[in-house]
Amino acid sequence: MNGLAETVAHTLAPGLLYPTGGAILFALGLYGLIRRHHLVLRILALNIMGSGVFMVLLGVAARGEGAPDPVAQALTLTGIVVAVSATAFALALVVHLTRLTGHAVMLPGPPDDDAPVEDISREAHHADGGPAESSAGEDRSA
Amino acid sequence: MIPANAEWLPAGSAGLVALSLGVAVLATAWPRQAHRIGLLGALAVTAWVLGLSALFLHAGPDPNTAATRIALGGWEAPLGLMLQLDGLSMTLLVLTAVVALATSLYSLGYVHDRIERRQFWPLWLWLWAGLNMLFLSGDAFNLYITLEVVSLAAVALVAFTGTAAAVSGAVRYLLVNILGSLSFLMGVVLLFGEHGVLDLVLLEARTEAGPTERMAAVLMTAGLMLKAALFPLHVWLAPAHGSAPAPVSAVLSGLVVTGSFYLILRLWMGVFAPLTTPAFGILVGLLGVGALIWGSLQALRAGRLKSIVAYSTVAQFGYLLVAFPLMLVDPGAWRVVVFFAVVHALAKASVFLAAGTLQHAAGHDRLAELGAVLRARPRTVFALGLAGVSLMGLPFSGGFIAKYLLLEAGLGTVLAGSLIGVLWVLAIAGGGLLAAAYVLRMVASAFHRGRRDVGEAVSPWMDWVPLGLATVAALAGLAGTLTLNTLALTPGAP
Amino acid sequence: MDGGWLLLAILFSSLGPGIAIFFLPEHRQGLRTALNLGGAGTKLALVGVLLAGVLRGDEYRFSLPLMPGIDLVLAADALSLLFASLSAVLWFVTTVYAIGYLEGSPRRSRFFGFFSLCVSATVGIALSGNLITFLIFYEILTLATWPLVVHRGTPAALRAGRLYLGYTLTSGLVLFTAIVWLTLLAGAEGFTPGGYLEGLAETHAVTLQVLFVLLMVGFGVKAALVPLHSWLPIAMVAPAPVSALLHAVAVVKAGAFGIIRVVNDVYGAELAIELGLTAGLLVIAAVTIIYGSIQALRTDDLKQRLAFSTVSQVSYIILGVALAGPLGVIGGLVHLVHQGITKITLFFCAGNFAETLGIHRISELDGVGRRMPLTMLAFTAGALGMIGLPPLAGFVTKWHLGLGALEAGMPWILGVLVLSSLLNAAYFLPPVIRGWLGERREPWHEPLQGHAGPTRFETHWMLLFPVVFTAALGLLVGLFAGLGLSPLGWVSLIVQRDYSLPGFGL
Amino acid sequence: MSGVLLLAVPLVPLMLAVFIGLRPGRARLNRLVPWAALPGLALAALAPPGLEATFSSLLMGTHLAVDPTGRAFLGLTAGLWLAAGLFALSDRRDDPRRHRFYVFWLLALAGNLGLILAQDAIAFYLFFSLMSLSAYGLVIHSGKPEAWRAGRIYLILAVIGEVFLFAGLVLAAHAAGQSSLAAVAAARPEGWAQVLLVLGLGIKAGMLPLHFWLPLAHPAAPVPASAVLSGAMIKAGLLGWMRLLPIDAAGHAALGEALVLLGLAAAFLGVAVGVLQVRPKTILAYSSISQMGLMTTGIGLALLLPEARGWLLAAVTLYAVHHGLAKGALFLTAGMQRQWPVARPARAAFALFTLLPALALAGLPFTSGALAKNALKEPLAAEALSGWLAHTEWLLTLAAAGTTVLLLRFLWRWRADLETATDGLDRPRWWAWGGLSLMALLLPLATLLAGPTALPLSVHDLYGSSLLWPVMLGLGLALLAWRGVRDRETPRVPEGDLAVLAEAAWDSVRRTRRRLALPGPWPPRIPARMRALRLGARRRLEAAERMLTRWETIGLLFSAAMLGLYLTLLAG
Repeated sequence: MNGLAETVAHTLAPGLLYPTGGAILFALGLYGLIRRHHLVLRILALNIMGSGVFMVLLGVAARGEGAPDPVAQALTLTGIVVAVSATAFALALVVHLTRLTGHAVMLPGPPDDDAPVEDISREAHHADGGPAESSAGEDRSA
Repeated sequence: MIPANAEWLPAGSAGLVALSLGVAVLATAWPRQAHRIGLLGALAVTAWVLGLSALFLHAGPDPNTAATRIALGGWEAPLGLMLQLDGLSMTLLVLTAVVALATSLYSLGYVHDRIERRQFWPLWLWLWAGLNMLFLSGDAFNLYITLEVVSLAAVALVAFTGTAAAVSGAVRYLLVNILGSLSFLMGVVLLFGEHGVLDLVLLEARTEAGPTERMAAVLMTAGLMLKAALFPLHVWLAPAHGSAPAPVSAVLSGLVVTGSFYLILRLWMGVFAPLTTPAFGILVGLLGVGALIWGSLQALRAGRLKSIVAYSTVAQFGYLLVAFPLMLVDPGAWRVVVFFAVVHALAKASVFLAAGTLQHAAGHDRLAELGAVLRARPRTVFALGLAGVSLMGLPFSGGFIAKYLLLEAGLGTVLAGSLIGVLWVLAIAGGGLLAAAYVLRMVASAFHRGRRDVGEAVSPWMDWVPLGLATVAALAGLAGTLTLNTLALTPGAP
Repeated sequence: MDGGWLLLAILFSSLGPGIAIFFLPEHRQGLRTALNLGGAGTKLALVGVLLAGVLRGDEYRFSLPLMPGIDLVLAADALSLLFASLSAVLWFVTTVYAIGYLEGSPRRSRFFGFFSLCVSATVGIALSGNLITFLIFYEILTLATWPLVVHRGTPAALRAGRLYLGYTLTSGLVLFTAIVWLTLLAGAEGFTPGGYLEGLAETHAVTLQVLFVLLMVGFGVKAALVPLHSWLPIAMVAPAPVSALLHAVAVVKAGAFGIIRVVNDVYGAELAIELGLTAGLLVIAAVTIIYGSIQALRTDDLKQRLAFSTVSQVSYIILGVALAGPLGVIGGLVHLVHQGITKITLFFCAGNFAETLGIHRISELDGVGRRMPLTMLAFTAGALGMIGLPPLAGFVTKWHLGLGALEAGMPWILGVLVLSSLLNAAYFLPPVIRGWLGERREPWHEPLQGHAGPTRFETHWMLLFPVVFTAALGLLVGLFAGLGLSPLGWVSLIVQRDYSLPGFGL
Repeated sequence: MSGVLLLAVPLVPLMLAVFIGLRPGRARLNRLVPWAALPGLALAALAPPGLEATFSSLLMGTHLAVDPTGRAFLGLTAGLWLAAGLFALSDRRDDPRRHRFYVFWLLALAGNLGLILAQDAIAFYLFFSLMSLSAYGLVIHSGKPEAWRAGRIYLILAVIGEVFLFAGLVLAAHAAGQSSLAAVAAARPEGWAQVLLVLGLGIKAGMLPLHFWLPLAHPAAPVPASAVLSGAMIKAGLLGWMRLLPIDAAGHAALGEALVLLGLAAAFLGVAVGVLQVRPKTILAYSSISQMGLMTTGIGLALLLPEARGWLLAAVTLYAVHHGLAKGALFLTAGMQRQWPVARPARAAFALFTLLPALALAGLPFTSGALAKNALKEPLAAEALSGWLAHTEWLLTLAAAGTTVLLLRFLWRWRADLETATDGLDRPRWWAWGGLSLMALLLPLATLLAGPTALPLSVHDLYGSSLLWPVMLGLGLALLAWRGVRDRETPRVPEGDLAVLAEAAWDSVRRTRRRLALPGPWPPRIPARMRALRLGARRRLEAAERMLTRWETIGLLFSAAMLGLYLTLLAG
């Protein structure tokens, strides 16, 4: 009885609670990332993982008595910034993809071998065509 | 007693970071002139790196005088951000400079549409800057940040063409990357929680084989394996390369992946060294063998030039994994591993550039229909072949020397009495054959009798740069001693 | 590295032109020819200088560190000069022949580029001073010959090339492993007459045996030892000059030379015998000799027959080396040269027949002697030389091999020689007889290729001169074998040095 | 100087051969062909005793010399070739392929002369093979099927002979430690070396049972060619024996006995088969076999009776010379069938020239045959031979009877299609022929006058009852046969008796070879089944890769990797 109470209390202590929670979030996020096909959901899942990581970090910051460790909190902030930018970028890509394909799902990889490939360097090769032409001429003669 | 010029090293490395970041920022701020800025910047950075390496070597031969640690903004560890320059990072910086310079020159010819230039150069310069920082940064969190910078830039470049395939590939790459980074970060956090420091050197001093370290090691390694496209977590590689512009693929396979592997290597040489167990080595080695076989088989299957090259990357990284157990037996072997990575990066970059030229000329890179162009472009095919020789590990190329050293290490373990060593030896020796098979697959149709068609005109840059880089890769064999000596200037490493 | 520059110069005298030719546009024919002949001539001259120097007793050595403790070493000893001068001379001839042969055909820049590369590799093999250097050039040779084998670009050629690469690369890997292993054991020693492994004899006997087997497998593929020979007859799809080069100078000889090096200068005859390695080699060589001859007897295709005869003849070299006694080794080494000269003559002739009259099979040779007397004369000289009739080169070999066999107390080898000579006669005399005494009813359907058109001679002079030259050479080296500078004289010199006892030539 | 003289003998014909080969159609060159043998003849006649020269740079050191035996053989060979050459010149006058014939002729001549001068194994082997191989060209010259057949068998046997000789020489030279013939003989080749040498040279010498190429080659070859083939070339084997076998003070009983046995067998079997033949030249060929048998016996005796070896060898040499000249003349006779003159004196000469060599072979007194036979039998009277060998002398005598019968048979068949010369007489032929025939009388004189020291013969050796009665016996037998046996147009024993068996073997070999013919040199394509398999593998690999690419798999693998790493880290 007493032991149980102690265990619970100890468990609820931030030093251990946050890490455990974080780990759970991380796992959940991973699961979501795998199971969900809609890309936005996947990005969300990644964010959940991220928050799991940060939760652990905060737990670390709050470790021990006294004021929480400023370094850890600084790190958390930086991390969040990075995560946000990454998310934004990802969402942008997804939007683009949705425009192209009509739904926010990845094409199956690997690229099948007879899919046509646009090559950005194809159009307007006259840009520096002068030498190119000459070299081509030489090639043709060869 | 520190030699006079050693004093310049801190300034030098800090300056390198500043310079490369500066160029990137400038190009971003002034996209109209991005390509000119990029070219000048590329030359400047390369020159800087070479100068730095000269200083560095001159500061040797004592690793501790050469290797340098710089506290940015005067904040010492554990609080401050540490840059550290040692043999390992120096080598990779030089490698980056060479490959990146070649890629930049190539891009001059490859990316010539005005709009695209504006988008391409800033991203590319950011990627390069990120890589420089990655190799220089000395603490775990910085590593995470730089990793992110690199991956985001890389993803953007992969998506560059804006086609469905490209974007989809980019998204896959991005998700994988973020997953990797997050699990890396989780590891970092655990370490920080355990020891309250992030600086690698300090961590190295403090870690011992505890459960937290183990958990951290697992998370970070797995994350990095994902980013380094190590078998069986390589699946994002081919799609990403499939549709990325040629220079981007070159950098992706040549440098970005190598960067992640560099991290794995550095971590396991330093921080996690106490954790290593024979079983671990064997597992990684087995993964390596798997990578060799699977990658090669896929390369033999794939029908598109760039996919073949991408899968060959997967296969070649198998060697690096196979080298792990060897390092457990003979710690000195890590230098061989790095040398191999360097040579591979050079060769692989030139192969991708050559492939890009062919793709440009033909308008596609389906091997089955590439014959006519291959026949008409002997120079490019020659570059392909020359780099291919290096990949096969045949003389007279850097690949041969690297292969030789690997094999030597492998046989060393066998003679030292490890049975599994035989497997490593077989893998190292046999990998070359598979490589030969898919390289042959790429160039063979150039020798068929048949129609010749130079296809689209290409700029002389795209014509000559691959050949040049391939030659460098082939002659890297001569730089073997130099590289190994440079690597020897890594304090703490065996 | 005193005098090392000379070795480098010899190497680059063909490498330089080769690389230059690669980037030469197809139509710059004059320049290409100039580069080719210039390179070949320079190499000849330089090798001559080297020869004189070595006769004077000068030391030539060049070394370049590759990896810690492992150098790229070029050195010139009598043995390497034997091979070097052979390839220099034959390269010159083959270049002339190839220029004539390929006149007006496409992709010549590529061809001559790899051609020169191939010869540079061969000379590198000849001059290499330790196993690793040897391996490096050996592999380069493999790569440089592949484009030549597939030059025709036909599916058949491509298949042949694939087979060739398959065999050679695999063997190369075996060799690679063996050499790394050996270097781990004994260090990166240079070739030393009498070998440098005695120290390991008692501690690592078994390892040394295993290594020897691996090395032999590695070299055996190129030397076309049964059962590793299958690529050779199939590589016949290559153009005639290439086959000539493959069979007479470059590839096959590289393998044989490797075996010589290993037996003489790495293991050393004494150790090899002590470990019972030569016995096995002898048996394999003997089997190869007979097998090759029988196969040659079974085919009617001229080039294929020549190919199988190569399979059989090259093993004479290995037989001699494996006999590991002065006379036997003399026989083996001298055959390195003799087989080269004779076989290259035969392939040139086959090429001439094919080019000029479109003859590929022996059954079509009837009466060709009246249309192309000089070529047929050369072919006869080559064939009789291969059978081993005096005064042609082949006889000198056979004589010494026979004596060597008896000297080594193995009369059964003599039996092998007898049988092989019978078979040689059985497959080399019919073409000769058909050529001279056969009657051709219908007129020759004249040149397939435009360039062998009506000329003052029976065919294009660039095709004729090499044939006559090598045939004469084959006669002279046999007829004047007694001279000090003849291959025999030179080889006796080598053997006297190696075996420190008078190599008495009978 | 002496070097030049000696080298000139084989080189002159070689050079001429080269010139004719390069510039066919030069009539002037052709006229020189017979005279290419002249240096040899001159050397035989005028060479100072002990003329020799060594060329250290040729081959592995070459040694040429003229020794007494060599001198005799040289004289015979050169003279015969000269005469036959003259004959050939007119015989081949309107042969479109005569240049080819002359080239082979000269090559064979060079070889034949050279091997007599050669004093070291390699040079001997060189000239020996030069002769044998070029003779092939003479045998098949006519280009008729039978010629090709004869040529094939000749060549096969010749090559086998070469190879045996090579092996024997190598063995002997190894035993001797050097390669000069004298040293080899002194080293007394034993065992294998001996067997190989006897066989290798025996093939050339028409020794039983390797004789069967003769009766095929002779009728097939043109007349002059068969003359030198039978007169000079087959003597090369004999000379080889005399030079290489252990014929020294110790003697060699076993070998000697074997040779005597083979020799006598050949002597009688040759006759027995010969009389059953129908073609004149075939009959002559068999007579050559039987005569060579006598000489083989002589060699055997020399091995058995070391004391008398000097005498016997000289006698064998004499016999060889006698037989060479007479047989040569007889073959030319066979070529004179269309020269039966009209004028009476000419007819007399014709008859004389025809009969003289025949009678000489039969051993009629006062002919060269008489001298040779007596010389051969001389020592037998003195030395007592044991066992059946005791009858050797008698058997040798009896053989003469056989010879008589055989030659009568020859003349009989030859006479059958004798034709009158329509367009005048062909003088060069007559000169050559007549010259050779008269040798049958001149030779004994020459021998008696300038008698070789080893062979002190006197006039008594020119006659004797032991010479006469066999001839009479022979005549009697022939008479009976002529009366009794009805002649047929087909031989009762196929020409080249054993050759039939040999050919059966050869044909089976050919058939098997045709059956075993290799496919062309084209690299094999990959069988369709393999290609299908490869495609299947491709598809399966692609499917697997797609499977790996699915996110479920990625996640699974990611987690698995983590787990695996963790476990291995624990395992340590």
